[in-house]
Amino acid sequence: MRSVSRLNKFVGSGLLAAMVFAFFGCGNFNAPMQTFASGSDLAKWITSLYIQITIWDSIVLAIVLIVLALAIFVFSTREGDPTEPHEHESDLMLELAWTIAPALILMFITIPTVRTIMRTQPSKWPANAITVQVHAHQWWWEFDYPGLHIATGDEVHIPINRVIHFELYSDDIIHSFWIPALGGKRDVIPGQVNQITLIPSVTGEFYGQCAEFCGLSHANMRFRMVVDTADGFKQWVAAQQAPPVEPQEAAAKNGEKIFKNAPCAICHTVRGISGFSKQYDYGFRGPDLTHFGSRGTLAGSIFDNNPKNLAMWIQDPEKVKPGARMPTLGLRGTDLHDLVAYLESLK
Amino acid sequence: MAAQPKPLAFEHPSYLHDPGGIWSWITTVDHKRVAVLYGITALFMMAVGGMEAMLIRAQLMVPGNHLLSAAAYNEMFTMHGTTMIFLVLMPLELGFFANFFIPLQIGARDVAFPRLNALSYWVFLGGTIFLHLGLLRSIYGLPDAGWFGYANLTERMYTPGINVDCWDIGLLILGVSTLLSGLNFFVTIVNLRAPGMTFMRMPMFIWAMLVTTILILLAFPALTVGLIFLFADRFLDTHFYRVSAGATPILWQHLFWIFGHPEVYIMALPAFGMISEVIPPFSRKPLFGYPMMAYSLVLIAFLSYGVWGHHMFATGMGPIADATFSITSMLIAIPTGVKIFSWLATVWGGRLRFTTSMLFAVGFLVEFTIGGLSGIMHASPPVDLQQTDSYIIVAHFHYVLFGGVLMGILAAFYYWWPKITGRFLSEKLGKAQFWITAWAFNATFFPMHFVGVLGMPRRIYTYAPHMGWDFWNYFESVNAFILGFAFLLFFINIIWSAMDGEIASSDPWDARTLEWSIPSPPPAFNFAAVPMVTSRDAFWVRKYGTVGTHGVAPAIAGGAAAAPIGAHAEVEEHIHMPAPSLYPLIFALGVFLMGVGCLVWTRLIIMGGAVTVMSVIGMVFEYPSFGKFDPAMIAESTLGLDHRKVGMWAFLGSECVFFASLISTYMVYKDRNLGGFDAMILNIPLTSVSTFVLLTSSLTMVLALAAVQRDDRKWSVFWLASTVLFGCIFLGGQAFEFTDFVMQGLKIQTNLFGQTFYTLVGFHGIHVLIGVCWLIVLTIAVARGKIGKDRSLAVEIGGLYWHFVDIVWVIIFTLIYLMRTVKHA
Amino acid sequence: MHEFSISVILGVAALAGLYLAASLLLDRRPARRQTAAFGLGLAMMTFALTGPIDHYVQARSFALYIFQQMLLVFIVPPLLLIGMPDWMARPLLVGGWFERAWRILTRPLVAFLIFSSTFTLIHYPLLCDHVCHARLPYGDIRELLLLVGLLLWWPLLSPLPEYPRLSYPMQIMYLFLLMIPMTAVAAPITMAQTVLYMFYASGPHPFGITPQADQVLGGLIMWIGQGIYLMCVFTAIFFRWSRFEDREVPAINLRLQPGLRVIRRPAA
Amino acid sequence: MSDHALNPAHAGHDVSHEDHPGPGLYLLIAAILTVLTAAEITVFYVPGLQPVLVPILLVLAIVKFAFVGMFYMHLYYDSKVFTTLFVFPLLLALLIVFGLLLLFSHLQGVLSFVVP
Repeated sequence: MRSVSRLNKFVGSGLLAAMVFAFFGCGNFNAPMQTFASGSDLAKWITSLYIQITIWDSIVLAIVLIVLALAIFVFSTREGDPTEPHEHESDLMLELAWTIAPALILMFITIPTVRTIMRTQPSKWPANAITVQVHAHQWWWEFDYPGLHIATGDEVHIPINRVIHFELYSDDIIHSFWIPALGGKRDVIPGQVNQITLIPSVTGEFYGQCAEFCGLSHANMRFRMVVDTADGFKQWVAAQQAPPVEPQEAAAKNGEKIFKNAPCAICHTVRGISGFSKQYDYGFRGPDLTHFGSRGTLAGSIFDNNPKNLAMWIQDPEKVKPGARMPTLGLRGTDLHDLVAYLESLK
Repeated sequence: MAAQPKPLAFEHPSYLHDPGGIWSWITTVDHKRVAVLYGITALFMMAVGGMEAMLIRAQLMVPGNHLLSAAAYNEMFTMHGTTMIFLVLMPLELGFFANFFIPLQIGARDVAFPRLNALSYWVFLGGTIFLHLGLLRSIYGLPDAGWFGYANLTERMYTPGINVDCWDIGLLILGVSTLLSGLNFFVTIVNLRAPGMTFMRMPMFIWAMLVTTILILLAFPALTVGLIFLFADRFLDTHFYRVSAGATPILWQHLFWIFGHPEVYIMALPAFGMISEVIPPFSRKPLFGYPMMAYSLVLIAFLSYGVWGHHMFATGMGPIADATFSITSMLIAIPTGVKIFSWLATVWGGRLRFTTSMLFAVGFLVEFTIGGLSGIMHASPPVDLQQTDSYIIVAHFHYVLFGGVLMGILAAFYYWWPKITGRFLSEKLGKAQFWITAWAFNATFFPMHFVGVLGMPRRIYTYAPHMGWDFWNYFESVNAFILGFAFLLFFINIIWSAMDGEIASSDPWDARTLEWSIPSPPPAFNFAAVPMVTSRDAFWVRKYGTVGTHGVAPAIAGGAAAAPIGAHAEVEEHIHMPAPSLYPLIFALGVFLMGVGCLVWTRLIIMGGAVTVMSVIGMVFEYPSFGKFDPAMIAESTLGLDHRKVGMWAFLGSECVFFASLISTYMVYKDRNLGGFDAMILNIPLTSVSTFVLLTSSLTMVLALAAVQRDDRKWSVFWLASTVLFGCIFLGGQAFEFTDFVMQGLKIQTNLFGQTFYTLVGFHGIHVLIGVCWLIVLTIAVARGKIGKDRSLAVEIGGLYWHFVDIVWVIIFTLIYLMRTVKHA
Repeated sequence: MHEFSISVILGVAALAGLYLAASLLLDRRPARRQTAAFGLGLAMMTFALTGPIDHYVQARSFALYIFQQMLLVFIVPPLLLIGMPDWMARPLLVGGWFERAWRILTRPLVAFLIFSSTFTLIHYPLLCDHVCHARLPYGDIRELLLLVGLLLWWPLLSPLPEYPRLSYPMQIMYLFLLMIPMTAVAAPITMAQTVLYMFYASGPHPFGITPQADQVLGGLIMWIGQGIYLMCVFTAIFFRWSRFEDREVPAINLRLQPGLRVIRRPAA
Repeated sequence: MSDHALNPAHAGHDVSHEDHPGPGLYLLIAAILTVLTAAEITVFYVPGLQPVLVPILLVLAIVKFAFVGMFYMHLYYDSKVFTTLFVFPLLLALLIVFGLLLLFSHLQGVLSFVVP
């Protein structure tokens, strides 16, 4: 039995060492969706709280593990020892101590928590805030800028150092709007308008994803968020507000005809070309394609936006995105090529 | 009573031995056999759930994998969660260990209601099969909306298949089973303890189970109500979770988590109890801080009702609700911390023996602490917004449920297996299993913290490369397979032990509690004589004389310990065990048929219902002790109360939560009604008359009881029949009211008012209907002379139910009818 | 606006005198801790009913009004009951119609209902404004609170074996249940968006805070204060229970109690 | 405090069926319940009482509830264990109703725009 206990110790310490190694092996934070982020004021507040709690947690964990390890290493030597252990059944001071100490630690966690709650859920925001209406659909994101008359899908641009106010709408089921780098998530709930208010502080491209299970293609409901400089944003808004580009090449011209004649226009809007009425949900079931060519990704941000991927998507949406609402139209050959050329020309 | 104790010869066969073969297992009501049935089923489902987990990990091994389709993946994670929670952890803890060891640890012969126990098992088996019924339709037939089944994804519109129907009805069936066994164990613990076993002398496992059963009784009704609403939405086209009618899917989340958070403790507390049983014998010390341990269990349970909102921080409940739920959630950490430190203090200074069981207990301490601490993070709403629905949550609850609960269960397996089967599990295989599990578990789930921090959402069947997740996912998957291998070792160990394991003595671990005082495996009647308890760690004191081991010559152990406590039975012939019964199985079949009827053929519901009702009536009259006042039993019970009455009251308590959920839904939805019919349609004069009728029926009911207690058969029948009559008049009034509303155009589908009104008042009506049937049976029994003064308890219990239905109506009449103009929200 | 109310001082002095007189008349001395508890109880009573607290209550501080109530309900009665020796209470409460009435009143359920309904009612804004402050002299409500507080604590701290106390688990349950009516009163007061009581809205505030903030503060004192207080009390009771059941429940002797030896016959 | 606190093991022994009240009391309770119900309905129909409708109705309902529970269900005479078994879940149920009402009313207050 003694040898077994020595083996236990040996394997035990090996395990501990391996865990420590693994923990430090996690230094790879080169990840676009990591949550220890500071892309906005909101994210900074959350991260600071996050780190505080992690430190407290680590301290408590260390205490527990050290005591346990000591207990095991010291008292397992008694195995086979005929002396009986002390019948120590209670110790009031000790018990009071380990009731009060955690309570104090919790107080150190709770107070900043409550302050951060109040801070991150403002009931008012400045009048000059840019409102972005986020509409979650199965399984793509629509972004409307009610003040600017812009609608995009899968990609949202915001300017740096401005108050951005996201209003979250869902037309079907519960989704969750999450850009890890810019702060926490909020559920997008039908019949209820949730909001996130934040001030982005870093320019760049960030990834977001639906975080609440929403059916078959939940994994394929991603989006991109671009934080521009003030000027960059202005230019982008101007470009998006412009009417769609007239197709120049022959293929693209032919593609425009196909777009109008094929059922594409039932669900998709290209301003001035197709799209009818929001009331009848005509032209609004799928993303607005007016400036489709300017976007970096497509189909719920699961692909880069290039002709090859677009063709693959149009050819068989169900195959690349299970449950996709977009029907297979049976386009192939030059028709497909021309349609792709047209859509990609909509810069 | 013979004055001189006669030694009892120990040639009694164990509970496992029975010439009756398989039939004796089907009709068994012995808690140990029922436990074994639970154990086998749950272990089988553990293998199934494990396979599902392997498939999940295989799919996530590399980004963009095509091993499973999206549909199959969603089914896998849904069923993995549902299976592991409802079909593995809870049955193993409640059905297997609690069922087996509650009576043994408290010195009882069986649970309070042995047939109800068997019934729980068969209903559980029915529910288990039901969850998988969709597989008959197609290979993609398993539920796929998540174990949490968030509305409105579960609406027919978004999940049209029968899979979610199976999930909904399957969970309702499982809920019935769990509620009944919770009730059973509650009454057992409260009322069947051996003489002298006060609350403060109960083993800690019994404390944990007591608190767990209370949680079950008070949490499951909320789930039942949520599932009933879902059922109505899917089958009757109502709009409990549909926005188009003004409802909100958030209601489901509230009801689900009112159940769901206590559910976490329903799984965790038994494991706490098991660990508290395992650590002391292997440390050779009494449990440290017993009162504190018991108290923290109670506190955890109490607080667990005030924290459901922490699962919903992302839904936007507002800063005040967020802060409140956050603070209450944080508070839970204090009693939990007390428990961890008390276990540490128990280990400290002990003479430790690292058996496999102890190893798993130590594993529990480490892993559960990690899981608990990450839980504190999620209790902080701002941080939770970055964590919820990401892999860090997956890591957290696997640390709690696998590293905590399952490790506790494994510790209990290695600890109690010799008592259950009379044979040891192999220590060698066990240690191998432990070390492989310890490595592979941490290597699988600890990196999930990392991918969670790196932003990987949960429940995604595929992910993009270059997000920083690739390596860790690969690593996790490989280790998950190793973890699977560890469980393979476990199953091999079980089979090996059952066939060729080392024979165990009655007290192989030199343990402290009563179950070790009887042979392994125990005889069918457990204790030849009811043991007397004078302190905690009753068996230890028997063996060594004091609670601790100081200064007591271990020599006593050789003599006294060898002779089990019950060795001095006086009148062995008095041990009568309940006779086997087939009715539990028939009841379960009836319930199963009703479920199937919902899916395929409506008439089957009525047939199944008939089978159920007949089996209940059959079961009631099966034993001649029906309704009998038994002074001996009452004298022996812990509280001096009849446990049938205790059970009835506990059940009524549970019903309170059921009706509270229905009533609060009515009140919440009342103001969200989008026009059309509203409460102004309610017919006050008619229902006033109904109210008088129901109150009068309560009067006739007590008069009937008084008559039965006087043994006055004529008046008993008269008053019982009047009660039935008044009940029928009430039901008639309700039928008229409902018909009238339907004629006016208010159907259950019409609007929020219609559906909440019909479900609330309808469920009350169903209770009245059940009461009327019950009373009719009683009336006939009284008229035929089957119930007299000595069996008045039957009428008393029926009366309690009837009065409860009455007081629920008192509340409904006030809140729904008389306060119809009042705005609630 | 008075600093010290003569009637209160006289009342407290009368109680102390009675205590002393009873001790002298019956020629028995209370235990030292009982005297101390009684004295402390009277001191707390004085502190709550007169002096600065009452001054500020009259000057429309809602938070202190609640604090005063908490003292009268949760601190003073238990101290008085602990300070009351059984031989002093017995002549009053054993025998005669008074015993019958007192027995009914101190049944746990009755006492609980009386206390919680009184406590709920006096916080109903309509009643509070019309009864507590305007029509009746203010003192009546305070004495009522003291009395129902005494009733409330009696089942837990009854000095007389003739009136048995609740068993420990029941005591815990009793206090736990008490948190519910308390919360039901405190939560709406705390969460209310408007000032509920005209009396406190009408005057200038002694501490310069808004009536709304004052109300929230009062609500929190009632909500969190009583919650923590009751939690501490029933934690203490739990540990007493634990000690009692573990150590003091006698070992049941088989030979003396053969009735307990009956082996349970599950059926027939 | 421990002078004479009862051990629950004996708490139930002092009660038995003989303590149960007779038909006379049942009839009295029935009369009271009838009067209270009549009062409820009256309160409902009297326009002048509308402002205090809710508290009056609630109190009347609680009193009726308590009477049926205490006397018809014998809680007043039976072991306190039964009272606990019933009242504890009952109040928990009340808390759930209360909590849900609070949560939902708050939702409606803050997020006033409900999409039809």
